[in-house]
Amino acid sequence: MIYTLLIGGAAGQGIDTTSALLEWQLKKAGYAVLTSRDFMSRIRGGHNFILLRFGDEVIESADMALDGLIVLNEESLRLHRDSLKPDGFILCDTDIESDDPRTIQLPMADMAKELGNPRVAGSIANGVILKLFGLDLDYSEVVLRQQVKDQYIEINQTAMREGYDAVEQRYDRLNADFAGHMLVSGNQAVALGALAAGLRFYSAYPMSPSTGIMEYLAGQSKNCDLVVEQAEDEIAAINMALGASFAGVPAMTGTSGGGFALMVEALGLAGIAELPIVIADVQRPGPATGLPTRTEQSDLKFVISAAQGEFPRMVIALRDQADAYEQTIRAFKIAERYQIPVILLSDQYLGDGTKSVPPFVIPDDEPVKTTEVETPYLRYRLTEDGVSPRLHPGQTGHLVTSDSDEHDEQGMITESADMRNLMMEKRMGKLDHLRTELLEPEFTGDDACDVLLLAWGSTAGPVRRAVSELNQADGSRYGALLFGDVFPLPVQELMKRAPRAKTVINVEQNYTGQLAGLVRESCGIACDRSVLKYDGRQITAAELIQKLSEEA
Amino acid sequence: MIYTLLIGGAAGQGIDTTSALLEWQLKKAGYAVLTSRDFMSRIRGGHNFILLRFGDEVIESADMALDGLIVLNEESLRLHRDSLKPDGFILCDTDIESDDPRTIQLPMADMAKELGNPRVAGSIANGVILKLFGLDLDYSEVVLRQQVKDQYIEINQTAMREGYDAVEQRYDRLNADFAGHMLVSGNQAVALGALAAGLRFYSAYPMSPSTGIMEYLAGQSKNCDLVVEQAEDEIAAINMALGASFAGVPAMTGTSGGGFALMVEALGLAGIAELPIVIADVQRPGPATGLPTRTEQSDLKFVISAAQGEFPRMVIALRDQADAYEQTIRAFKIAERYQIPVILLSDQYLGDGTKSVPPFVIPDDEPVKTTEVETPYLRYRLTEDGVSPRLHPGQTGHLVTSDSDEHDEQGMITESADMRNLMMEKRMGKLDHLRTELLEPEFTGDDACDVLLLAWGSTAGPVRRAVSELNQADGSRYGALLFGDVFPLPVQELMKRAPRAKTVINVEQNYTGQLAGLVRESCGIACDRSVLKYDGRQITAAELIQKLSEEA
Amino acid sequence: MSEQTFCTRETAWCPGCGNFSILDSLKTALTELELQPHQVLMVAGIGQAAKTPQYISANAFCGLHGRSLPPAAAAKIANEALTVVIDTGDGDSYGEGGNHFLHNIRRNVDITHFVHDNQIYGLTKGQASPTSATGHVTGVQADGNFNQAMNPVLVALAAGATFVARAFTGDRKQLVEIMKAAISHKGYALVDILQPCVSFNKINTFSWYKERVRPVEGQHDRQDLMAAMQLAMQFDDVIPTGILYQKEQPTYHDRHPVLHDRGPLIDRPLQREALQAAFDQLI
Amino acid sequence: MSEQTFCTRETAWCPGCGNFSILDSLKTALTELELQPHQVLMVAGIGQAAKTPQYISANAFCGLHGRSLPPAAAAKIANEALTVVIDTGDGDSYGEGGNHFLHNIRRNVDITHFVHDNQIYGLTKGQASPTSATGHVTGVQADGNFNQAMNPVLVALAAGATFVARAFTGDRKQLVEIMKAAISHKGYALVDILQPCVSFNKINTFSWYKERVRPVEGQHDRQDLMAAMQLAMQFDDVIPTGILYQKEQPTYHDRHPVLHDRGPLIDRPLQREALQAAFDQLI
Ligand SMILES: Cc1ncc(C[n+]2csc(CCOP(=O)(O)OP(=O)(O)O)c2C)c(N)n1
Ligand SMILES: Cc1ncc(C[n+]2csc(CCOP(=O)(O)OP(=O)(O)O)c2C)c(N)n1
Ligand code: SF4
Ligand code: SF4
Ligand SMILES: [Mg+2]
Ligand SMILES: [Mg+2]
Repeated sequence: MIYTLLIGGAAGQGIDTTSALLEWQLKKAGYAVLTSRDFMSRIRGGHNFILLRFGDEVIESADMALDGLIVLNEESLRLHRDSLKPDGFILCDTDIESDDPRTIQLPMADMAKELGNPRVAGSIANGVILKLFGLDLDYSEVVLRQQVKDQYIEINQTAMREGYDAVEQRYDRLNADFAGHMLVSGNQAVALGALAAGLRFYSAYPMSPSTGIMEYLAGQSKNCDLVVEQAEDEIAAINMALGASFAGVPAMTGTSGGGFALMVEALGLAGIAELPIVIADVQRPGPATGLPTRTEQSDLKFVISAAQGEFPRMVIALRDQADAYEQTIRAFKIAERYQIPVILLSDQYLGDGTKSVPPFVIPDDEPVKTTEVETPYLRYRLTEDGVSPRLHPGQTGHLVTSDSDEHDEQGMITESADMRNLMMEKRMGKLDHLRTELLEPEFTGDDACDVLLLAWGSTAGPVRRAVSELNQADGSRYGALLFGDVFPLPVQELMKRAPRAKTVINVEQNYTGQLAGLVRESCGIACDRSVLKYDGRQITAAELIQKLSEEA
Repeated sequence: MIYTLLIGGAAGQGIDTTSALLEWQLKKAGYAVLTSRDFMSRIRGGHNFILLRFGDEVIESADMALDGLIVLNEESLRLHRDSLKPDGFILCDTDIESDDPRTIQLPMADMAKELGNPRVAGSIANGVILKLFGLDLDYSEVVLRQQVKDQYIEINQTAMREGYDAVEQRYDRLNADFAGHMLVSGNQAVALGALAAGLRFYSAYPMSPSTGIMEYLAGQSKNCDLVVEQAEDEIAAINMALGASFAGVPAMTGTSGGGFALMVEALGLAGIAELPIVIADVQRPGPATGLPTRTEQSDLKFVISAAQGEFPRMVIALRDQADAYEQTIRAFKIAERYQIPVILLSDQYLGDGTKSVPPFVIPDDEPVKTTEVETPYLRYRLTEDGVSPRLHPGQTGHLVTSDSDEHDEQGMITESADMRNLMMEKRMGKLDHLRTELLEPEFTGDDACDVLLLAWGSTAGPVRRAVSELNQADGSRYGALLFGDVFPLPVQELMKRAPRAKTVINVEQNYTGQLAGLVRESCGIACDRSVLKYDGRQITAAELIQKLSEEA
Repeated sequence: MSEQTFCTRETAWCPGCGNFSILDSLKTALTELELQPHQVLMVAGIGQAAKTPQYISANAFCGLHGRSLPPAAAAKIANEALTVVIDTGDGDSYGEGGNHFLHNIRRNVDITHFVHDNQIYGLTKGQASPTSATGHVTGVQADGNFNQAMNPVLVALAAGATFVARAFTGDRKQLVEIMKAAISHKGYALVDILQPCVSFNKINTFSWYKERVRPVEGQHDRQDLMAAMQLAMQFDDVIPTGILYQKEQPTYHDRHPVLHDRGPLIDRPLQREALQAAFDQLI
Repeated sequence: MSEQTFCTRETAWCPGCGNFSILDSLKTALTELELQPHQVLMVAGIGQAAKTPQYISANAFCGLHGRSLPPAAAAKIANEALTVVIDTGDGDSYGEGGNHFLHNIRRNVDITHFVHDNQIYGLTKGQASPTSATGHVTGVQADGNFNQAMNPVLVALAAGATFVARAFTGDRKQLVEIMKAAISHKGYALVDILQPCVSFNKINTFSWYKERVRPVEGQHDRQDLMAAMQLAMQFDDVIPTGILYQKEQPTYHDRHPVLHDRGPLIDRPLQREALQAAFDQLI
């Protein structure tokens, strides 16, 4: 059983805090939680909303069939009323006009004012919701302690209690066992993965929807011994990260597509200088500024081909918050092992959205530093697997030389055609080894499926959910391959399953079907149809099911 | 009949002037001429050379079987001696040691010193060459007038005469009729095409091997009424060009891959703001600084996928100097007609190399400016073909608004999902119309070929030549498709011919076979083999023939 | 005040933001300069301030974050008949766009640059900007900003700007006068406008500025660079506002043989003869 | 001169180039500071000057054109035990890299920046650089450079640099002394070195500089910012050289709680407890 709420209002009305308080109480009460954030690119006014789902089972997808609508202004009511289930409820202040019989109106603003602080109206609503869903106020204090300043805890608690007392329970209290889970956003998960991988230097320039990574890391800077540097621009951000990496510390940068565009030249520097680096691209709809606070998956082709010349790189698309943590750790390992740039593709839906996931575990193994080398030390020694022993400057008596020009084994500029060939083959050869440790896409659904869906990154959840619903609903047999590693593209599963399916359909949040293109280029398989969405809003399982039936 | 000379020496020894004087005299004497330039990234010292071919037939490819070797230092002799044909000659100063019986040694340095200027030694060599090949000194004056300052004409003429008198004719004077041709480099051809298309604003940042375009245009600035602006960086270069384009003048920028990397974000701005712009990427080997003065074709995938988000663009690869002129004009027309960015892919081989081509013709049609529009004027009016009437600010009473955010028809920022969809479909829909005017690749060779080669850009010449030689040589039947338009990729010829061939082989100057990838993605055709070269030196017909037979 | 030729549109700014006063002053300044909307091109990058061109009835080019100056200068080069005015943020102008700031001063194209200097990144929700004070705590500068604040007015003077002013949103009369002078100045004109951000900058508030700003009008010799620098350096208990420096110097158009006295570039026809001559040189 | 700890390699510079004198002085300065090659990290962008790190026996990072400062600052942050020295060109530092110049001054990381200022783009064969004089004719500036020349030393002072010097390749003794002082300075130190380019700059030649440079040593108070600015502004018949300004100010490391007095970042182990605590906060 999953319940779905929508909290809507203008920017600046505090829907973020309202949602955070609720999410946390629900999670502490044992529910699985999933949220997604639909924000406008403005600070005050306009219309924002948060979709909050909770229940006693793992939640894979957003959904627009609402059980409850909590509206802080009339526009929210107008825009979302049609999404409310027939037996749903609307919670709003008495000063919002609503002729809908499903409306629960309370003078929350006045109540808050009377309590002495108009900003606690959200906590009154919070109390109402808890009561409606049969919960108690057990976690209110601990959650408030997390979210608000000490002096405001008491008044908020009182406000919650007032809301709680104002209504009667309507929904069943479910028996859910997710209390031990973590509630974490995609951006936090990436940040935590980086910390677990030993991150010491993060440089970035603010850019929605990636700033959350930098903000979370900045908060951990002192405790976790890392430097978080806001650079003057994205060019500086990545070049700083590369300087730190060269000097010997695990380094990372993060941005969105527009910032990534400015990092392209330095990506090639990482390529030729063989510097490990992890780069997170939290995607939003382009081109250019586009829809800066919304979601899309349209940077795939861009990041796999970015920069002049050719060099090995790896691109991993993050499928959910748990995957984000694991894959970020893996990204650092691969970057270090192969001395290459690794790009993480996230997006606004995943980055800003929170989900309850099993608690993260810190890996045991710590990076080992090379100190013993053959002499003379050659930074770019030609080795069998293309990986040369990497020393850090100043850490031994050896000199470490690197250059963005083509160079010889020592790192000295060369114009020799032979050396050029050797170095190209050394670098590109690393991909062969990397290919052996690619992770095949996750398969979900019916092994003997007629329809095989292909998806990547954050659409994984909605697709997984859609496949399971479809397979339950009618006789048709659906399956899906959910790609995490996207470049180099692992194709074994695909080559095994695609020929057995009647129809292969790519499901992507972009206009051109970028994964489908990559699949065809990589192994010749052409998708028969595609479900594409590019309006900046995340596809839901329900929407996908509808589109699949529509076009069938 | 084609003769091949190589002029080699250290940077700063004047091989460039020596070659220019010779090229021009040969061209004026009626010969077809082709040169390619092999330079190191330094100003003095090291080893540079120019390969100069001339003859009585069209010359498609460089070639390393040398008739003559003109060496200004010992290193050049050492490096290139093995390429000399058995009956070839070496021309050098007496102070260069050579035990090769084919050597013609003259005390050119001393002779020049005696004439009063050590720098005219090259002109002595020039005279020698002319005599050896049975030419006269008829064009020496007019060519000197072009290439050197007035006060040096006479002494150089005297020097030429001294060289001329010092040797006897060895080779036949051919009867060639290319005197009416133009001798032009790829960079000049692009510049001239831009001027013919009405270019008014060119902004760029110096970067080899693209700087020649800017330099040529700067020289024409006053006469041809255009502004050439050296920007503070490539980001400024393209953003300036976009500002000029928005204001209403044909605008262009040019760079190499590393500079293009910095232009990526603004490429997307051109995409969403629907601004016409032409961008030349004169490719060199990457990644990063790579081999900055050499040649490669490794930016194809990069430029077709550059920038976050999705928007229409066109990419045209230039096949030779004549094509460069024509396609640059076409690029401006298409950019203007569809209000999109058009990217020209050239490379160092083509950009720096000169070729004699039929004289360029200035097109008759001049761009027509829109002034009549429906009111209210909507810059992004939704039209059937996706192209909206474009007014220029200040040219009418209407206001012109553009924004890099998603916008409505008027150009005002929107966050509406519906408007977003409409605008995406409007922009991307332009590609459908553009596809109807794509130019299919040129086919060369035997219509019933067993082996079909695929090539693009400046390898066209060598491939054309190789195919014709192969078809003459043995019984095998070769054909080749030489792509100019590469994105969107025209596939009709390919789909027609590839299935009929036994073997499809891509010939590319890169490591990964980028065209092959694009072909497979576009139409499912997989190449059976590939000939790839990535050492920074242009492939020659002879080399290609050898590689084809080797691997067969 | 005279009737306005320029109208404003609905904004997405926060109530109480200093941007409103700038928008209003801009409208007044343009109207009083007797410009028509179609003669004016407003240019910006991306940010809260950078939305200004969307909110006033004129031509508008809102490009990329940090990239307001290059298209503005080029548009003026392409069509000198346009009055080109940039309204954009401090992050946009001095952070992401710092290199264009340095070099467009050197170009001295006749454009006007109004920087809404709220000493913060507004649109991205409150990170330090180049002008944020050392120690300023934000979400990203969790332990306080470690960098020294940039003094943009001083840098502009050192880089050779020919018109440099500092203004404050709280003094509209002065702001309008400075705006008019800046737009009328021949060459690149910078006006750094102290602008309270009520949502994210709790340090440099309206009253913080109000207590400190002191107009320099009258007492100060605008042609004295050293004096201007000394005034520029003051940014503590006292913050002098006004036109700190102004100098007549050849503009880009004055120096450029293709542009000087030959009318707008946009009106020039194809020079067929010159082009044919260029071809002929290669035959 | 003492025996050199640092050796130089074969170069690709033109005979007679001012770069040789810089390379030589650098070697001497590093040796006299008693540094060992493995303790020194040389950083550059791309250009003729930027090849310097390739030519001296030390650690070297030659990155991208214009991007010498960001990796240099970050390398120092990652490992404060390294002595980080940048040798690169004027185009690299002030043109393509102008924004990093402005902002690394604000950062004040303890690195040293030697700019080989030949007032030209050498490696790309002679286009105007930001410091080229107005009117300078080149292949691209066919009708003369229209831009005003940038005065990097003045801009650095205005941007808040804590060590600013001007030197000349023709005065090696002074150059070595300035280099040693710059490397020893705690914080970002800029030395703009006037360097003749014999191949492409026929205006600012050795003798052009020679006639003009005047060492300021002794008479000048290095802590007087206004005086420094006045000296910096002189760039005509007389060009004052020497350390124009020096100020003790907290460096990035001094201000940063993670770096200050806690040893090199590179030596820190994974903070497992702190990380587990961060996890626990989310449960
Ligand atoms: C390349 C790029 N990087 C980052 C961003 C995100 N971004 C948008 S506005 C902004 C800062 C705005 O600050 P400022 O220029 O001071 O304007 P304000 O919002 O304060 O008026 C940033 C970092 C972007 N749009 N593009
Ligand atoms: C992104 C990028 N743009 C342009 C270039 C080409 N480039 C290489 S060096 C250089 C200028 C060098 O001038 P400067 O920094 O003054 O050094 P110098 O050669 O004079 O010592 C340029 C423009 C490049 N390598 N990368
Ligand atoms: S965030 Fe600040 S600058 Fe932006 S509109 Fe609100 S108050 Fe103004
Ligand atoms: S081009 Fe100029 S700067 Fe470069 S090495 Fe030669 S003389 Fe020196
Ligand atoms: Mg701001
Ligand atoms: Mg230079």
